[in-house]
Amino acid sequence: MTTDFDYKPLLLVPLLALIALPLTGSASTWLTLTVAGLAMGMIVFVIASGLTLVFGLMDVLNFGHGVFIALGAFVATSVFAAMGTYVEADSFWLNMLALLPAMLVAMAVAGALGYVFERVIVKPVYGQHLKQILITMGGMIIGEELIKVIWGPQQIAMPLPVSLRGAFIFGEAAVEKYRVLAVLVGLLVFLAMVWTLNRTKVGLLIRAGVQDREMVESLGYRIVRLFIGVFVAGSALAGLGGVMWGLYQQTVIPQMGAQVNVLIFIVIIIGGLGSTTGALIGALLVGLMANYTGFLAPKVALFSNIALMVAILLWRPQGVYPVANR
Amino acid sequence: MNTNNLLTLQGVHTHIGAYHILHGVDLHVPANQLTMLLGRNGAGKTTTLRTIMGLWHASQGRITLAGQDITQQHTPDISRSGVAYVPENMGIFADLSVKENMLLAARGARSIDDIDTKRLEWIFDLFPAMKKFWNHPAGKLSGGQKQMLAVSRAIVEPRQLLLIDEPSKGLAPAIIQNMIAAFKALKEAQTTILLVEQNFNFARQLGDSVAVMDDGRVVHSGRMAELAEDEALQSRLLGLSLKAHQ
Amino acid sequence: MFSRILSHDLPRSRWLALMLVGIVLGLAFAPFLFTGVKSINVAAKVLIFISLVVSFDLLLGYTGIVSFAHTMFFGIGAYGLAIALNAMGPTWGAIALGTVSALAISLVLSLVIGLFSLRVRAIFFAMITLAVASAFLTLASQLSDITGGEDGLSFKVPELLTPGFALMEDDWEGPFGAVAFNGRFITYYLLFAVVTGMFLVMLRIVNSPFGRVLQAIRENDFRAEALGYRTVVYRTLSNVLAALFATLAGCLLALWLRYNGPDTSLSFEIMLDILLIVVIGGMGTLYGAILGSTLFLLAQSYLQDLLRLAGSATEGLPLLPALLTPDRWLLWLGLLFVLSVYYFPTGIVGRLRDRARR
Amino acid sequence: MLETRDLTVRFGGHVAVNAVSCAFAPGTLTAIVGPNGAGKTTYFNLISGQIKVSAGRVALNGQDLTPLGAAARAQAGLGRAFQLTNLFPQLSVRENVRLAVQARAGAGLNLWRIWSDRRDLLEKTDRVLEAVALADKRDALAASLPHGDQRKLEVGILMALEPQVFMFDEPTAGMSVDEVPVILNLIRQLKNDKTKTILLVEHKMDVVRELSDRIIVLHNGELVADGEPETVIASPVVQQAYLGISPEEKEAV
Amino acid sequence: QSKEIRIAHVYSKTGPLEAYAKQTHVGLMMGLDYATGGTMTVGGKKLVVIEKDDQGKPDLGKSLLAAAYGDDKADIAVGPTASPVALAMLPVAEEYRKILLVEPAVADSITGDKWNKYIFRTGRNSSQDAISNAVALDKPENTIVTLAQDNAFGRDGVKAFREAVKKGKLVHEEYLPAATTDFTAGLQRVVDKLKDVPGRKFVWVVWAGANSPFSKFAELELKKRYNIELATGGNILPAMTAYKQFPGMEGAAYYYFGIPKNPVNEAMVARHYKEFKSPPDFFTAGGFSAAMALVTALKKTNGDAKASALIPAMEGMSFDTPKGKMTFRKEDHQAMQSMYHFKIKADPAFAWGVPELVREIKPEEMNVPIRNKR
Ligand SMILES: Nc1ncnc2c1ncn2[C@@H]1O[C@H](COP(=O)(O)OP(=O)(O)OP(=O)(O)O)[C@@H](O)[C@H]1O
Ligand SMILES: Nc1ncnc2c1ncn2[C@@H]1O[C@H](COP(=O)(O)OP(=O)(O)OP(=O)(O)O)[C@@H](O)[C@H]1O
Ligand SMILES: [Mg+2]
Ligand SMILES: [Mg+2]
Repeated sequence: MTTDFDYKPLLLVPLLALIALPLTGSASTWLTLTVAGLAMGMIVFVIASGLTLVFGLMDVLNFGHGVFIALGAFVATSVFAAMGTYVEADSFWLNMLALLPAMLVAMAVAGALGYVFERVIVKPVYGQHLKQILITMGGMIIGEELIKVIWGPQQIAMPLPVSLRGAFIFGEAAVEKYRVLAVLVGLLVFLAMVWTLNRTKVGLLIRAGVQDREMVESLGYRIVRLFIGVFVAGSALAGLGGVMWGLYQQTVIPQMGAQVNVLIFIVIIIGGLGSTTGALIGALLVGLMANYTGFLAPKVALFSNIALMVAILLWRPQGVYPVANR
Repeated sequence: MNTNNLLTLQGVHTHIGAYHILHGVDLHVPANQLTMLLGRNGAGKTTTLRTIMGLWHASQGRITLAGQDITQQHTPDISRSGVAYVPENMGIFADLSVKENMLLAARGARSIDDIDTKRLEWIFDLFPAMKKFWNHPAGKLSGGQKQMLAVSRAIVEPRQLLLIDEPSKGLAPAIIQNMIAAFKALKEAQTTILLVEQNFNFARQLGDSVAVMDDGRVVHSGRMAELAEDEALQSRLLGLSLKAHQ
Repeated sequence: MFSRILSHDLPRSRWLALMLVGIVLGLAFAPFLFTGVKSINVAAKVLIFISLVVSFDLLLGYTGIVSFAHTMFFGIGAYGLAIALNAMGPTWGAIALGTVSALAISLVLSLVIGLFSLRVRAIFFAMITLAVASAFLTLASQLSDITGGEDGLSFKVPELLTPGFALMEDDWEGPFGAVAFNGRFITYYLLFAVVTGMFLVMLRIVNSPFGRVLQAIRENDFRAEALGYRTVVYRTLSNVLAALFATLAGCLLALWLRYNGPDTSLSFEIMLDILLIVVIGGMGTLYGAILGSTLFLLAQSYLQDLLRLAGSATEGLPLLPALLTPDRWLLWLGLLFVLSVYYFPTGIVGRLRDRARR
Repeated sequence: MLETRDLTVRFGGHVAVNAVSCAFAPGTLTAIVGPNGAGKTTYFNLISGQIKVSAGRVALNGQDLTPLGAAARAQAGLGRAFQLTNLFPQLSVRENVRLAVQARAGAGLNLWRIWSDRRDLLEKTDRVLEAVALADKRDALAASLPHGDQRKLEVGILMALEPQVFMFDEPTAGMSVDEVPVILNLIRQLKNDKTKTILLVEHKMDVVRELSDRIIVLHNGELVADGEPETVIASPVVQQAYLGISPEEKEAV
Repeated sequence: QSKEIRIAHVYSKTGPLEAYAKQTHVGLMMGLDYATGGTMTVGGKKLVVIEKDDQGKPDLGKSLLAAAYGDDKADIAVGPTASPVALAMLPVAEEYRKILLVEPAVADSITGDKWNKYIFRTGRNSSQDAISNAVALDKPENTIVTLAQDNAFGRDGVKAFREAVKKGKLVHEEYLPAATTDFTAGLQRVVDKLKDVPGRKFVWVVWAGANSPFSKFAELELKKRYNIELATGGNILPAMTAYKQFPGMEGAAYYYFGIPKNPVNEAMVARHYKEFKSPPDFFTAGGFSAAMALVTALKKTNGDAKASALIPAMEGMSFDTPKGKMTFRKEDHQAMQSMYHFKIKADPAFAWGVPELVREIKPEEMNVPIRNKR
């Protein structure tokens, strides 16, 4: 019953781009929109990746995911503030000297909070979706308020490092420099996740653990540590996503996590609630769709994500790559 | 009684929530032998196995494995000291394939190639269905095939103690014979087995020693051969005439 | 007789019964007991939430369906009344028309949602309803010509229900303060009567053979199907009933507030409040709705006042005042979410009943 | 009269049930035997509508049931007990059975009566609980029953449904020896009612021999033998493929 | 006769607008203190401020205002932060027959078709914002495209702007959802409208919220590529960080602490620096102005806080504010006030782009329509 890799969903992305080509009218406009959409998709993928991991493997509906995103972004603003000279320096490498630590610190802090979150908030409710929703929302509210206590309620500016400002211009089309970086980071995250999940036993173990925790323990695996590990990884990815998102918006606000919640849930539903490749496809589609409809009919853009999700679910009721029966 | 016990339970009490289920179980499992644990529905056999495995914790009493106290240990650690468990409901990972189920059971293996091929062949011989459905999702197996998978998982790597809860239920007679052969072979290979069974025929063919439970206590223990001889004792401990329905 | 009114589904715990009697009496005499504007608003809100939460409990607690679209129906009710009163002026006809058309829209919508999506996996249903609800919210704020957009609609109600209408010339000096027998007083008792009726009807439904099948479906739909119950039919019916009740609750809200807007009846926040109330109270026990709504709304309405006291008491200490300011009340509400899931896994009702059983 | 004609189901490339045609008359108990994975449970699933057929049809009293779902077939008179226990775990034992009684009475869509007012249904529930020896555990949650009692409850639910066709899938597996006769007696009593059709999947040959009027054998999804119990048991397919006794051994026995 | 005048400040102390709301409150308290010379008394009566948190929810604002008037016996109310809340509150003032001084909610309809005679507003309305910007941009050689949030705030602003632009060419109105995160598509549409047009080209932006199009405007290098310039109104300081990327950008602002030159503003800036080590911001000025209006009015009535006394006193009343003199217009009770045409300078000493005054636009120069049907 082994099936070949199902390539059809992969074709959706080029298909959507091709459909949009005649509609946008000019090739340069199309190129600008498409590249921007794909890059946006990559950023969305990074912020959603942690959630797919946590939901796909551990079956935890973490409505509090957003708080890790916000936390990552806020931590990064503090790191940037401390390294202001590097951010404002007109050298790519000096900029990276600020950006990399910002990312790492954000991931570390988000990961650490993830540890606490798992132990205190998620642990008592494994296997109970409804309670997960409530308790993680509670965690999210608390987290958001604590961010306000620490950083204040107002928005904080998070300007791009100098060398990432502006765009590469190809004739009439423009590709923002930052988006190129986003694509690279997104690809890196994607490859790392696919490798870990497919080439190691970790993925299997956690899937088994979700179905029958006792049995996995009876086979001699310390499932508790594994679950913590995955949750921490998921939170750290959210922290990274927060940095990416914050830099993209160039301002951060405490509510930024809550604002992307619906978006990332749509992405992982399209993906099949837990498939990494599915989430990537979902994110790219969402990114492209937002730009195309935004250009062709801005009113419709409001509903484009939801329409996209409904269309996908009509085609595949369990998302593009269904993960297990749950 | 055999002096060399691999596993002993002394006065074990277990509570599930507010219910007091085990009322002081004393049980000795001699090394390298097969011990049958018998008893009516609800006697507490499954609870005993789960308590040994650390899935429920004894509220009182002591459990020792090879001289070590494991009463308060966590399940993974108990398993790592060489105990395999086949639960009553089989504990199959329905979403994973048969192969993946087996891979997880082989704790030392990083991929399926790391599993001893001889042992795998032996399992395929015992349970041909495992080979046939190797890449099948385990949830789609028939009832009996799931049972076979559950037992296969427990024996994919050598262990010092097997705890097996009603392995014969739902199996066709031919497969039951294979399983009996398998347990005999395992015993040869110095494996100690504690087996819960309702099928007395099966029990008689395999058991070296026996313990009978009732109402959360062990009410009889001794050699299997003695119990098999003594029909009066059988009917007192286990209920009505056994012959008619086996 | 009394037991029949409650459909033989009694509180089954002395403490629970006492608390319920206390709350019901409190609500029944609220206009006499609590004469402030704020407290009567809280009492009315408790009533409205009881009816709303009860309808959600049918869905969640009894049928095991997680839907995030419940506020959508609540909003339809509120908008139905608001739009009708806004367009037709403050007449009873407008109230009737608004309510009836809101019910009709909810009926169709819930039927469609039910039939289309109750076949998919539970978690997908939850997510689809989440998306549908957010789309509806967007729609409501976009159609500003009809709905007033983000500003919402302020409207007038029939003379009899306005504060200006007086039954008696002078206020009555009660033992707890002056009571004005005006239109608000009448509106409050109108709410009380309707909500009591809705509660009793719902109690009847969940204790009917139908209600029992819903529980069976929640437990094991596959098995229920094998017994001959068509789960799609039952689920859809439950979805429709819940939607209709929520719509009515929405109408009551609009009638009381004389205002409606997207944030007031459609926001995700309200959805979460409902979920939390159901869980605090106890899923699958309608009495939980009464306890949960009362406790939650009291907490929500008075938490800031409480924090103001706590904040001034801890003045001078490090950090604590920063956490205890009324501005950070949401922090404590979040904590309430977490703690209630921790300490009331079966809700307050479940807890009390367990104790009674010992 | 229950009939299956050319009943077939494929899972991917695997044919689990292959063109099985068979008729089951009222008043008879037919045992279905075969090795593990032969397709017995799948055959039941096809009849009771848990899975969709790939080809062929199922008919009861001449009425074609193939297009109907599981619920409709249950209403038409097909009752089913499951091999892997399948209950309402968080409801009481009594409520488990009462739901079946209520389904039988067709009262499910009544929104207005109070359930406990239906004394008739409650009394019937209690009678069923007596019959399967669970009366003293009626208030326990189904999930807290030991395995054997869960099997009894499974049978009780089927009894309460009072279908025309009873399908038992290994009813006694995991039941302790002193309980088995209770269930067997129940089945014997059913046999006395000549309007009922009974199908029984069972691996315990003595039970099969004692109860059945007819045995059919499934092997790799195909119907390979059908007839009187003694003849079928003696046939080489059963001896070899099922009981695992090679011809030489048979001599010895 | 009570010895107190109770003022209820109903504002979004918590919720998304928390940061704005707090500025208003600081301004209000500072203003009351300043206006009463530190005594907090007018006509021998003590001013008592009661705070109410509407959380940005209209229904809550409505009940809180009722509770303030009813339970807390407030004589006058100030607030709220958000327009929807204000609109829900208007009927309550009428029911209780008490003054509601709106600050800083901007919607035109507050002093327009939803207005009643108990409503006054010190805050600027959308029209004033738009018209002042129009005055700054309205030149014959300018081609303008508007880019606004697709909601009442954005559409109100563009409508007033459209009516005010007389000489320049307004070629397109672009509305984007308020929740837009990726502005590439919207800006691309704007570019398509403007790229082949001669002369100076402006995109006038009406946007509130953290997800603003400003940074995208810079990333896409529209100025360099197509010579398209950005124009917009003032904002709070953290939001003006994004302005730093647009030195030379012009627009018209409601307030920036460095612009107005008058004693009231100097006092406020000094006090704010003293107390918070930072300059007062956009909404602080509003709160301060509201306080000034209240105290001036109460002085006129000699402490009589009843609406019947206050309304005649306030109609047509002029009062000093950090923005100079304001006057409540008789017809719709909107405070007429100066706005400031500015040009952005990137000064390394400040984290934000510094708006430098080009010209003060006096109230008389702006023809702000009266929209209530009185
Ligand atoms: N989760 C539970 N909650 C409450 N009581 C339980 C639970 N599980 C088991 N019990 C009770 O514990 C007692 C012993 O059950 P156990 O499953 O150990 O019996 P058993 O000997 O394995 O029976 P069987 O042969 O039927 O499998 C029974 O009375 C049962 O009702
Ligand atoms: N849904 C399914 N998808 C794929 N294969 C299936 C599915 N259901 C059953 N099978 C396969 O069909 C075959 C028949 O299974 P079935 O459960 O009918 O066997 P059975 O005769 O009841 O065996 P047992 O005596 O072990 O219960 C098995 O090989 C099983 O793996
Ligand atoms: Mg057992
Ligand atoms: Mg079977």
